[in-house]
Amino acid sequence: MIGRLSPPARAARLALLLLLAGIVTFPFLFMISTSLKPQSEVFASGLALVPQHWSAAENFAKAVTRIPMARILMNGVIVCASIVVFQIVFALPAAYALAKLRFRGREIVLALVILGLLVPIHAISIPLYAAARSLNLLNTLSVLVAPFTLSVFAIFLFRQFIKSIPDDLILAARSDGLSENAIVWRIILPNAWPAASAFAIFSVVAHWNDLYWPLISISKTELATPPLGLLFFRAAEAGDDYGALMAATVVITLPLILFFLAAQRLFIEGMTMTGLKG
Amino acid sequence: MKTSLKRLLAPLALLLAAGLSTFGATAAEITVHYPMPGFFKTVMDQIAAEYMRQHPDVKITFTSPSPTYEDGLQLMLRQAGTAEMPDVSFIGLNRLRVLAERNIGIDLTPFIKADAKIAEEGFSDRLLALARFNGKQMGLAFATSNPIFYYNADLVKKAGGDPDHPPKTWDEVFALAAKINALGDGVTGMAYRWQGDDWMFSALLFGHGGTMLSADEKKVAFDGPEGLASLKLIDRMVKDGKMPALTSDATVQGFTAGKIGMFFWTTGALRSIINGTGSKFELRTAPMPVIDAAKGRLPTGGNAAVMFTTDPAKQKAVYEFLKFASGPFGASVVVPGTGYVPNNDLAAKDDRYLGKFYQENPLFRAGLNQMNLMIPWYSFPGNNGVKVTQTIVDNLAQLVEQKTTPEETLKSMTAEVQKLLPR
Amino acid sequence: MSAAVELRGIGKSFGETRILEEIDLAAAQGEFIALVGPSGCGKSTLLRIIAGLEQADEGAIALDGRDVTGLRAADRDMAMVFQSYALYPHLTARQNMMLPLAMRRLNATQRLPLVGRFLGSARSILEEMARDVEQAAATLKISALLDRKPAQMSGGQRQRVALGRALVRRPQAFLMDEPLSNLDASLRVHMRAEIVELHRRAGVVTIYVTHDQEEALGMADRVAVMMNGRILQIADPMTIYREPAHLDVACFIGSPRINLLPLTIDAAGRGICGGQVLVERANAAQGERVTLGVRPETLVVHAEPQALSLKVAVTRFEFLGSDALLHARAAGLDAPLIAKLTPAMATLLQHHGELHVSAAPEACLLFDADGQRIAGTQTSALPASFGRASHAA
Amino acid sequence: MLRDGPLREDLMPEVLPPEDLPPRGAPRDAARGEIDRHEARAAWLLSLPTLVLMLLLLVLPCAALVALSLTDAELGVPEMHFLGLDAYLNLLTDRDFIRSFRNTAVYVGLVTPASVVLGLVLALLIEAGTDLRAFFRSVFFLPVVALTVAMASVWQYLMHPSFGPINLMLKLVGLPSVNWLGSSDIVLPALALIGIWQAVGFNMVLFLAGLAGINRDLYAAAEMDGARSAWSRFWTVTWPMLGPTTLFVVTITVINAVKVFETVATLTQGGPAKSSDVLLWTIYQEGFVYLHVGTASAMAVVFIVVLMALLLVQTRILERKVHYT
Repeated sequence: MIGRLSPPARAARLALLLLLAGIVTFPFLFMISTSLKPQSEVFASGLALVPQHWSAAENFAKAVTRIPMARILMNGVIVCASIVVFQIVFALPAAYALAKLRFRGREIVLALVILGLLVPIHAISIPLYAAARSLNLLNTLSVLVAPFTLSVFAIFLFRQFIKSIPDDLILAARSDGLSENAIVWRIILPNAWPAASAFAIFSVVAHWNDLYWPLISISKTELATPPLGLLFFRAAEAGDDYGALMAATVVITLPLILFFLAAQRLFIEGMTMTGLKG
Repeated sequence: MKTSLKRLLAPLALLLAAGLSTFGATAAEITVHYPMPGFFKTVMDQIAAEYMRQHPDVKITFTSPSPTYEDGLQLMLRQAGTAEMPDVSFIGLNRLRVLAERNIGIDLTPFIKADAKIAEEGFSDRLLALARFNGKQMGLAFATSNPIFYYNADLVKKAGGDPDHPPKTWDEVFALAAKINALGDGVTGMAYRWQGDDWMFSALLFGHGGTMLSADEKKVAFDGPEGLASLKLIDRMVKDGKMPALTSDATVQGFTAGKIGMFFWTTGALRSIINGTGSKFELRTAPMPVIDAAKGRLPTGGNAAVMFTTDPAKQKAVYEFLKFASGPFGASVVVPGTGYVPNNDLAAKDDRYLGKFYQENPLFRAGLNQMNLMIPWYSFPGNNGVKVTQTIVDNLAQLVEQKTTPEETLKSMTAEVQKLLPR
Repeated sequence: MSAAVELRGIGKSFGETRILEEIDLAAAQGEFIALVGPSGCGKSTLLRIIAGLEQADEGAIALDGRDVTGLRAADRDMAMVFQSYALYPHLTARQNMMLPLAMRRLNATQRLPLVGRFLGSARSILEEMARDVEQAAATLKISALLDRKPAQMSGGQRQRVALGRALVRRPQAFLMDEPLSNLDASLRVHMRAEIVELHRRAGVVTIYVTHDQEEALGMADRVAVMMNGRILQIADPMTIYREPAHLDVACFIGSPRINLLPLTIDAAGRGICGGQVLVERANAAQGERVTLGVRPETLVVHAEPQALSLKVAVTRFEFLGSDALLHARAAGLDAPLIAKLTPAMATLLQHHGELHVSAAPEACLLFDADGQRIAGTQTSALPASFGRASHAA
Repeated sequence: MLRDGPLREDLMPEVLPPEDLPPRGAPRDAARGEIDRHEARAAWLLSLPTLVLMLLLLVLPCAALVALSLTDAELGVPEMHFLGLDAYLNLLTDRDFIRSFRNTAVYVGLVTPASVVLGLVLALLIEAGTDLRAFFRSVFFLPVVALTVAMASVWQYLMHPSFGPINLMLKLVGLPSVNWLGSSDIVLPALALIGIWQAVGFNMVLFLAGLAGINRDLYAAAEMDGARSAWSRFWTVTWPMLGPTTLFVVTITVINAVKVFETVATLTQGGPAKSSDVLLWTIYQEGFVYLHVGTASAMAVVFIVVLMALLLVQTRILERKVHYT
């Protein structure tokens, strides 16, 4: 009943999906097309996707020179990578303790975790900003990382995943003389890899995208993350050089899309695996 | 355990080390912040380069520019007292008052008093007064502007108008707008840049001879006939001129794309509009249509260079830089680079500076010719200045969208602004 | 009277892979047929084709003489019990059992939530449905479970509800796809009896797929042994066991597995293994490769060499309670030979390092190179070596 | 994560049901006590870094937020006054805050149903056949990984009233052009359109994971039970089986939609005339632009409380309907 469609149904499905895919990719098409056009054509060319005069080189040159683009992309990579690593390093042991160990107060910790899920970082940005300000941390890369080192979402996800790991495995590890700490890193981590990679993708997408916190805590272009950098770029171009703006957009969007396409299999696998085992 | 953790942490440590190395400040380094990079980035880069060429011991670094004067002011307020505070910022002329009231920024009076050459470098008292509040010299006026009338000569011609004799009154503007609107093809007759801040509203208000607040600054004063007439004019722009309710960006883009016939905005935008227009159509400028020939005035846009550094060693160098940026060299870069008007009549007429430039670039003359009408951009007292501005813009938006009548707009605008004034 | 379920020439491929080949099967009214075979032999696919969940590429299916080949499952009036039970987890046992009735007895308007039940026409039908469900539940002794959801039930209870859902509809045929494989061993044996009893009472043809030969032999009227997409043999359980038509059937059915000895045939038609003549008359031509199959319980063990016996070395003794197995290895043979003996006999023999085995001619199953049974080697209806095997020592 | 997964199961539901602990065979005795103590100590040690972080990054900031919310604190102004609950009463009469609240609700109300339904439709369409599955999955997921701020710039261009491709297309088919971001009536739906575009792919993947977890036998059973049409199989099996996934998807979508900020900051700055002011933008403006830290804190507290209440009500009501255990 599934997977075998009559030829008209099959064609209808394909047609519908292709149409929807066209709509969804429409902005990307125009982004790329516009990034190749000279300024005069952007406003005049209407729906033509192929430029009459190619200005790709000019636009992209502007995109990488008007703001320190390489530096900004690097900032994004450093920040996202640090955040993911910290989140996993902190979350995994706690998640293990919550999933497999018995201790008084566990319910309270768990309640805190769930509460934490409900408090978006945006809401507590004021005290965090005040703290960062008084610690002289504003305009550092650390301030971009520090508030996100704790991910209750990660704890939650990992706990769920670890619960599905058989107790026998842990008992076996204990009888082999591993400490609880060693169990976390030698037994749980390798087994939680699918969950960890799915989480990593979530985390990277979220923090690569985040504008709110960088907007507040960073005012130096050299320390900007990609979204903030793009905002600076827009301001610098007064918003009327769409060709260059789209070129900058392409440059800033591309890494994450490539990252996703490369990790896509891992991601989908991780999603379904964690799901099926949960 | 140890090994696995180490393996995890090693790359992290590297990443962090790379990230944490912030930029150490040297004594000869001046950090500079400025707003509206769309107008000023090129100019600022030029000034900094020239200054560093002349002063090889000084290094000028820019922090990220703010998109508007308001953003710039709030950033300074936010950073006041922190290590993030730049040494210099360029603050909107209507925002200097907040700094003066809050005691943020260095009073330049002592420096000017000690500076014997200040007058001969072109800083007349009239000029200094633009950035003076309650006896405090908050900065040196860097760029000044007034609102002008941009028009698309091609569209005007097509609509049967005479590009050499642009409208001189608002009635003529609306008549021409109607003709341009009739061209169809998505073409709009006119646009007035009411978005963003209260500047263009004050252009109409001042044009009618009105003022924002009462003389004691306790009460809204735009609630009289001048204010109502200004709002009615905006209402007619929509009704008679068929002005669409566009965002600020969309308006500028629409004009440079050749889709809008007439456009009213600061002369400071001239260079970026010239660049945006390219060769798509023939761009022309003219003075703002006259409202009240006797009492009518225009607001002075622009900004002043303000010193923030509290380090006495640095202050000297910063003062020099302020003078350099606001002085003749600055003007010779800013005027052609943006469209702002020069700070004194001399620079405009003297061939050494800009005399020749103005002869060769008639587009830049519209602003120049209105300089006699310029009065200060009104600066609201108290802490809510930015909010007042936003409130005025929001009310105008309602009017432009024809959700309220001019009378209703005036009423709510008055009430809301009154609430935000210090009691 | 026409067959209740009849399959003719069913074939099926998934892509390049041939799943079913030339399947013919006719089940009489009230008959219980087990489809048995190793996993991947196509038995489940065949069942799904019968159900109408899959379409065959070739062949035809008839129900009570009515051709249903092109009909959808919903239109075939059969009920199926799934290995996973496939109970709707969001519905209680009662609702699970009610659903097929509602789908068939109520029209679309009457099925509408809330509204439907207030339609006058629906009320009497609903009452009747409720009665039917109660009755089926009583039969299966699950009346107490009716308001529980599947997650609140044990595996055995779910199994019963799944049976109930099939039963309540009084279908023309029951199809069961390994319904017992998720139960633990003791429950499985118990449920076998219950299903047979239910089948007997309902009197409806049942097609039962299993990979468990014991289940197939113990429950079915007839067993169809499937391998590689073909039915190798279909017959009553005893015939399947005693007279397997094919080497594969012989191997698949019976535990411990049948002993296999490769024979070479000499000019006199005798079957020879390891230099010993084991079969006097093999009904095969000289040089042909023949396999001799001897069930462990028919393998005769001797302390001294006998005519037609093979020398073996004892490797292991396995005590099973009622029986005991003796594992032995013959020179030149890869697989060990297994003899099933009484424990007493096995104990007696286990310390002989060396023994000799033989099989009565009537216990010898001979298969040709293609695996087909060579006829005429077994004649008696009774196990040939019954009661004699152990005396030779 | 999704399917039978962690989140859908417990994201909010069990605000802590009795926990299933590792099975323990041995009876309790003196030796056990020692082992338990050891285990508890290990557990606390393992959780310690997280607990410290929680204190620093969650508990203390929340406490500080509540404390600030009761004052009229202003950034850079040393003196502040205690307002107590007046701070909250002021919010109740603050028209701008109420408008921003309403705008957020409208935005969430537009984005959530549309992106959930579209996500489900896409997942079903993709699952219905075999052609180009992986391709479509990636294509529809692209907006999720594309940088929001970057794509906002693209949308600004697409939605440009005079030369934006969307209006040009509308013109092609004879429809009037729309002033997407400049009209106070259209701006929220326009932002919602972008929000939907971004959320659909994510919801689709969640639904795909959910669909993959449905026991195929259930479809067979439904067919045997007489569910003839795809429509009735959907209502008999797919929809109820996707219940937990749907709850999770709705929750995630609501949480993300409530937090809309990037598109507003990039495209409209709350305008025109505050008609696209949303909560986070208002909090940002009040706290970091107008520097009214006290007021902004009170807004943030209200934001958190409303979000919690929303999710609690949602899960309390829906939870019972979608969990079958």
